[in-house]
Amino acid sequence: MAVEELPLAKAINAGLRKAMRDNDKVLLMGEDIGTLGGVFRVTEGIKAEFGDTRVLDTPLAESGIVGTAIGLALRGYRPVCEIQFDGFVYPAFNQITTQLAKLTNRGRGTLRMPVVIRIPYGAHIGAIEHHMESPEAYFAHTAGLRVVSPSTPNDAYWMIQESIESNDPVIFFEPKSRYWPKGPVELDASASPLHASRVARTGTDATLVGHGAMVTMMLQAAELAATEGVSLEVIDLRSLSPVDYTPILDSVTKTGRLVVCQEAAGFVSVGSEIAATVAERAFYSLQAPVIRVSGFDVPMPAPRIENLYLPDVDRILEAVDRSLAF
Amino acid sequence: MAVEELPLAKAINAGLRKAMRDNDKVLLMGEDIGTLGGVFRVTEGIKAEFGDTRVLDTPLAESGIVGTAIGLALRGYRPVCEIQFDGFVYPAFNQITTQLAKLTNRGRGTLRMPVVIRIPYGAHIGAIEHHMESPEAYFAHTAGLRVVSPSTPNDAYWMIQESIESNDPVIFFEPKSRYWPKGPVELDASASPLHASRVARTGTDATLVGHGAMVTMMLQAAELAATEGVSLEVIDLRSLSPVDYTPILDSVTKTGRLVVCQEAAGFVSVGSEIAATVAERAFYSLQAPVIRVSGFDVPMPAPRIENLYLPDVDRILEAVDRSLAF
Amino acid sequence: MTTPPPAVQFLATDGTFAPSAGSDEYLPYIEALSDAQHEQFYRDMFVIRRFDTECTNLQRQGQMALWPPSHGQEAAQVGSARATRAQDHIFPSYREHVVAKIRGVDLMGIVGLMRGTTLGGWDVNDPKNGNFHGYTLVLGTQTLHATGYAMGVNFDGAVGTGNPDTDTAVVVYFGDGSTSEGDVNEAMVFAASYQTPTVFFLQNNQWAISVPVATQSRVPLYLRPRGFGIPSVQVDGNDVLASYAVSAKHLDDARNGLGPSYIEAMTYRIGAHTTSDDPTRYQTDEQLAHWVARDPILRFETFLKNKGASEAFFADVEQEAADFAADIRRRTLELPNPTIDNLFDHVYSEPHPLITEQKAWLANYEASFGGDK
Amino acid sequence: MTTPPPAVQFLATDGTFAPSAGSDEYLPYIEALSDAQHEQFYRDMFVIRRFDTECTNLQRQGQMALWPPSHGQEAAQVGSARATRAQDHIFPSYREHVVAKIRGVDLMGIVGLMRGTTLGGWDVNDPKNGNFHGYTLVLGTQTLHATGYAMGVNFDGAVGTGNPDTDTAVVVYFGDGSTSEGDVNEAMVFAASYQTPTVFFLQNNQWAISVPVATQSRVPLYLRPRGFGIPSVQVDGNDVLASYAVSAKHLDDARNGLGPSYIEAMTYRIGAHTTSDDPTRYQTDEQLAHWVARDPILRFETFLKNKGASEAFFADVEQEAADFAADIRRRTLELPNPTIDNLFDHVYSEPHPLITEQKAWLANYEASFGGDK
Ligand SMILES: Cc1ncc(C[n+]2csc(CCOP(=O)(O)OP(=O)(O)O)c2C)c(N)n1
Ligand SMILES: Cc1ncc(C[n+]2csc(CCOP(=O)(O)OP(=O)(O)O)c2C)c(N)n1
Ligand SMILES: [Mg+2]
Ligand SMILES: [Mg+2]
Repeated sequence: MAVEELPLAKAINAGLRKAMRDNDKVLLMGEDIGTLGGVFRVTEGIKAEFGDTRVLDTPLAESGIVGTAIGLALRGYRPVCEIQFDGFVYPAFNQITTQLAKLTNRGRGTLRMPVVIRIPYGAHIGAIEHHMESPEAYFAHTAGLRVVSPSTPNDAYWMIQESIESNDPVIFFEPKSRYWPKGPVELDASASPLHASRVARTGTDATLVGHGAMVTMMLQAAELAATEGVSLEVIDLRSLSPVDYTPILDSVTKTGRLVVCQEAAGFVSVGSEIAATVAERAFYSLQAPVIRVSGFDVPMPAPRIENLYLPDVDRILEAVDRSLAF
Repeated sequence: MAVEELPLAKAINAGLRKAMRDNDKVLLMGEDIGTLGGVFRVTEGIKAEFGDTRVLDTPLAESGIVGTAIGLALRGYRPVCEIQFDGFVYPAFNQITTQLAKLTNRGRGTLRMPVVIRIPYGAHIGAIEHHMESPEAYFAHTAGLRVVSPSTPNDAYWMIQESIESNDPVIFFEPKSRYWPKGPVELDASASPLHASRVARTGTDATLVGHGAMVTMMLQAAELAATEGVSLEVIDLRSLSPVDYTPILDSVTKTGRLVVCQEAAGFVSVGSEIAATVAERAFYSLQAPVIRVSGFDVPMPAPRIENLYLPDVDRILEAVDRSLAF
Repeated sequence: MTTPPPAVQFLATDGTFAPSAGSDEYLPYIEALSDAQHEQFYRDMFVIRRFDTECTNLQRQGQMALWPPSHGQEAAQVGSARATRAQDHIFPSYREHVVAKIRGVDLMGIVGLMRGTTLGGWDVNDPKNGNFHGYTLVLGTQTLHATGYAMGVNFDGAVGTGNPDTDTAVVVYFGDGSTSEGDVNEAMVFAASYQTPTVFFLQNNQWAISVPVATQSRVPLYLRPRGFGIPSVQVDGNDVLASYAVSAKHLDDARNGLGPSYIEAMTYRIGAHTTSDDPTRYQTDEQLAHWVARDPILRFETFLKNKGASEAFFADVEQEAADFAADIRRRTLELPNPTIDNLFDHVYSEPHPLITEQKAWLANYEASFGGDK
Repeated sequence: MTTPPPAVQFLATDGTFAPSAGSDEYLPYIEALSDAQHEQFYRDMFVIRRFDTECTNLQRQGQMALWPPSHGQEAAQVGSARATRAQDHIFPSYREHVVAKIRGVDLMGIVGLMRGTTLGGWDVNDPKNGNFHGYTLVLGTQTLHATGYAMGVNFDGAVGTGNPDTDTAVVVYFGDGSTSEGDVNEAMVFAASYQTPTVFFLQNNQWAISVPVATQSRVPLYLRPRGFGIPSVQVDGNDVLASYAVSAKHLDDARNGLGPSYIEAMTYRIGAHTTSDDPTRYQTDEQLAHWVARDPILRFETFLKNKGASEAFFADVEQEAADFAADIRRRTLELPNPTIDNLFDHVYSEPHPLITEQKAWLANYEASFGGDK
């Protein structure tokens, strides 16, 4: 089995190229993704390989990007749009919620909307306003969309391909603080279903669930907890909509305790949903309330205090302590 | 105390006029709100009273409406924007989330954003696509906004005035199916704080919480349940962000059971948030899991099957039964 | 600003043939029209007006959630639709009933939408529907879909080959109010940037519900696209010949690879915005009278009569309209209500655990009422 | 399309005074300028370039999150800013450092934003900040704020009274890339509809990061507003006199109640989009050389030297620039990090239970680490 060490950004690049080679209807569109290779260089070199009708440096208009991608999908293309930063997806929100998410249903089985929207998201990179947000909740709440987020290069490589193969619109959240660290990518493995979550570490005392960059932190927290004799199970959600509840409920049945972790503001969030559902379905298994570790319900602050805002290993462990002490 | 019987739509009209008379910086803007008086006639006659610099029939562009309202607020005005229907707020989503919600914080105490966005929302009116949605979750998740929804003419009259008085941006969801039924309006009462919820009926066996048109249904459900000897407490949220948890937790401490009701799709919703928080804070009081009665996680369907989609009295009672049987 | 040229017109308001100054380049399209085509134009307009009346009545009788009539705009729509070729694609707004009909769509699709039995209505991928895409009711969004579609047409090499049966144009319909939406402007940016075969067809019916077009623009709207590098023309939208010829020319240009263009058809919505509307609140009697005097069907009827069309022809059209409306009425009343499947089955095109679960729950719940809740 | 008139220019690229054809109406504004004003223009441009260099260095040294230089665009900015009057309001994009400075803002406000210690930076309501509004980094959004603000100015009756000290104009800055955003177009719709005293000031620096302006428009961008009924003009943005005169004229028009207008300043971003950018990936050496030869500061330096400005003057400007930069450096290094208060205190302007609770939680949590986590 061919395994290559790749950073997550390059794993996406490789996945995009693979998808584009396999299917000439796949095309990329976005601001600065062609000649520049994207501000994070995720699409570096792809225009050189596939030319400017497969890789479109679009005009600067996010609604235009998603709206024309919808038109291209109606023509049989499979567009992969890049939104340059999390904070700049909102001009496209109307096209995403009222059109992209709803067209399959409106078409009563006659239309497909195989559009992927790649969004570099999240913090930990010391960037200014609008460049470090975690807007997953808006999309997860929207029926008709699938929302996923890889946490490792291997998942990134496979999930981008599965997202492109999906006939449903997929919002693909890339944890930008994880773009650079390398990890093994199994180039010829076969993919697991797009909505399946992944047990990233097994444990017995409490369960942590989260996605994207939070997975690394949960694993670090589990590592630290282990040194104090506390055994944490870590689940990488991978899919935020739908949520794959079986492994979470199985885990909570075993551990009796759950801490849900996310960078996003907590109020009315994916974390709320998971906490509510687990509290409902595992009512008799839970030995403590589900605890949520989230960003505060304030705008993402200036980067010099992003660490005050962001959940980190300590905050995860503090929540675990609270759960265990209950 | 002057009490008048008014339909909710007319109560808002009266509240708007009162606010406009009290403060000449208050102005109304939106599509068709002037000459026509709005498609629901909520602003009927106001342009005739205050003229066309206080009541603006704007160009047809929602981002333009909210974006210019922000500019007007910076100039010292207090604009009240009408979005014609729930499903048409999304073109304004960028201005609402990245600007309106964040400017107060960006200004570090030097700016105020007293902008109200009125959105007729919800179903039960047999209207076509995009005219019966419940998009509260998107706004409740957005830090910097307040989100409220009146369920009675009296609340509508007072809450619109409090919303206009608030120096924070308020998203004001008007339950359009409740526009027409009349109720008493206490014209010279004084208002309760904008974020306070209201116990609409006391009971002992289980608690129902919800907002807007759902309040009427919860009260009907409680009425029916009473005939079978089940005593339900009903809480009208009034504010969806922030949520006023004290009365809810007090109630659950008493009843031990909670059913959260909303028309909106349930996944990652205000209902999820309330369920998660109550399950956390009332962990030892709850005798059954918090049960959520929501719209399904599908696009609002064609009106001829809206009743299949919508939570109704029966579904609320079914949830109460499940809760009591637990 | 210099005085704008007059809108392209071939039929004066009294129905006489009187080409406007500057209409020469469109004349060949008029000259190529046969009597049968003329009669078809009339038939299209006449039948759809009767259909509109029927649907309005059905709405009044509680059989429809809403009806948006096209009364007054028939010439703009028929002219442009009859100028399309089989391979062209149409992105409508929500008032283009006759365009749908001309392209082959069973209008029960539209009735289903407005009655409230479906969110869709017809399968754009079924060849019998003439590439007439679905309605989207969020104003302006369809202009970007049309432009993206046309980008795909370009990428497929389906323009400018010289083959009149495969070179493809894309028409998008929108209203004067919608021109203010950001999306419509972004669509022009993309169309110009990618030189797409898009024909922007604006029906300026003078109103966005109650708001007059002057609120959206103080200069004629056909000037707007020019600042985006898109050529444009204003046409008398109540003159079916002008609408046809101008559309035919711009569609040819698009198919020939000359890029996007923009047509402003000056017309008027006679009657209400929809059955929910009360135009007496904002429209003066004089305005209405002015435009009723310019009725597109009457004008063309005079033209045809002047040209010697037979009484039998008019009687036949009358009969067709009556039959068509009666058929629509009958089938509307027969339309079944949708079922639970309709709620869940097409939200995603691939399996989705939450939907599966909710569908099962609801089926179960409904069954608990003995199936006749 | 007829050949566009040349951009308004007063200084040829070699610094000689040579008004372009069609610039007559702007000439009076040039003629009214004193030597002191000329020298001020130069000083403004020179000092800000040194500031830009300092901030870029600070960023390279890890003292800033990001720096967006204005190198090359100084004339467009100085000319327009110096044409404003005290009562005017300015809605900037994110590159208008010198406009901020001219209006009175302490540039440490911008440094704080880009260092990452604040989301704000200055109080627009404090008179010393010259009505220079906050930066919003979401492209195009500010054009609507400016237009709404200007609507308010209209409603207040603060235009067209003839009082030069109270009639108010509103300038909004934006870039060529941003013109494609729906918001910028909607702003033009509203500005035209309400005839607001808005001056749209487009700095066409030829790039939106790596994307050339040709992707946004195939015709000159100053044509765009005309289709919205907004008069417009193109100006040589590297000629500070032209930028000044054209701005002064259009600001006067706005204050006089003549409604909105639009200025396209042709300029060039010499160097990177921001310190995160690598322009060698998309910019050719020739392009760069072409524009370096049109450097706005050098051009004006030659003009001043030709007019006999003294060596002492230039030496003084040099010194001021060095001092200014040194002061910025010193104060940047001293900037304290924000505290927990900063996270919570201004999200709402009135009490909010969730925020109160979360602030208390965090304070408590931090304290549990002994306050030195
Ligand atoms: C984004 C959006 N905003 C508002 C509406 C509500 N609405 C429906 S039709 C209409 C007026 C449309 O006017 P115009 O574009 O001129 O089309 P016409 O109805 O005249 O054909 C409005 C405001 C909508 N459907 N979509
Ligand atoms: C809505 C939005 N989309 C994308 C971005 C990311 N971005 C920042 S600057 C920029 C290019 C802007 O180009 P232009 O408007 O010409 O201004 P310039 O940088 O040249 O001054 C982009 C794409 C953004 N800030 N906002
Ligand atoms: Mg119209
Ligand atoms: Mg630029």
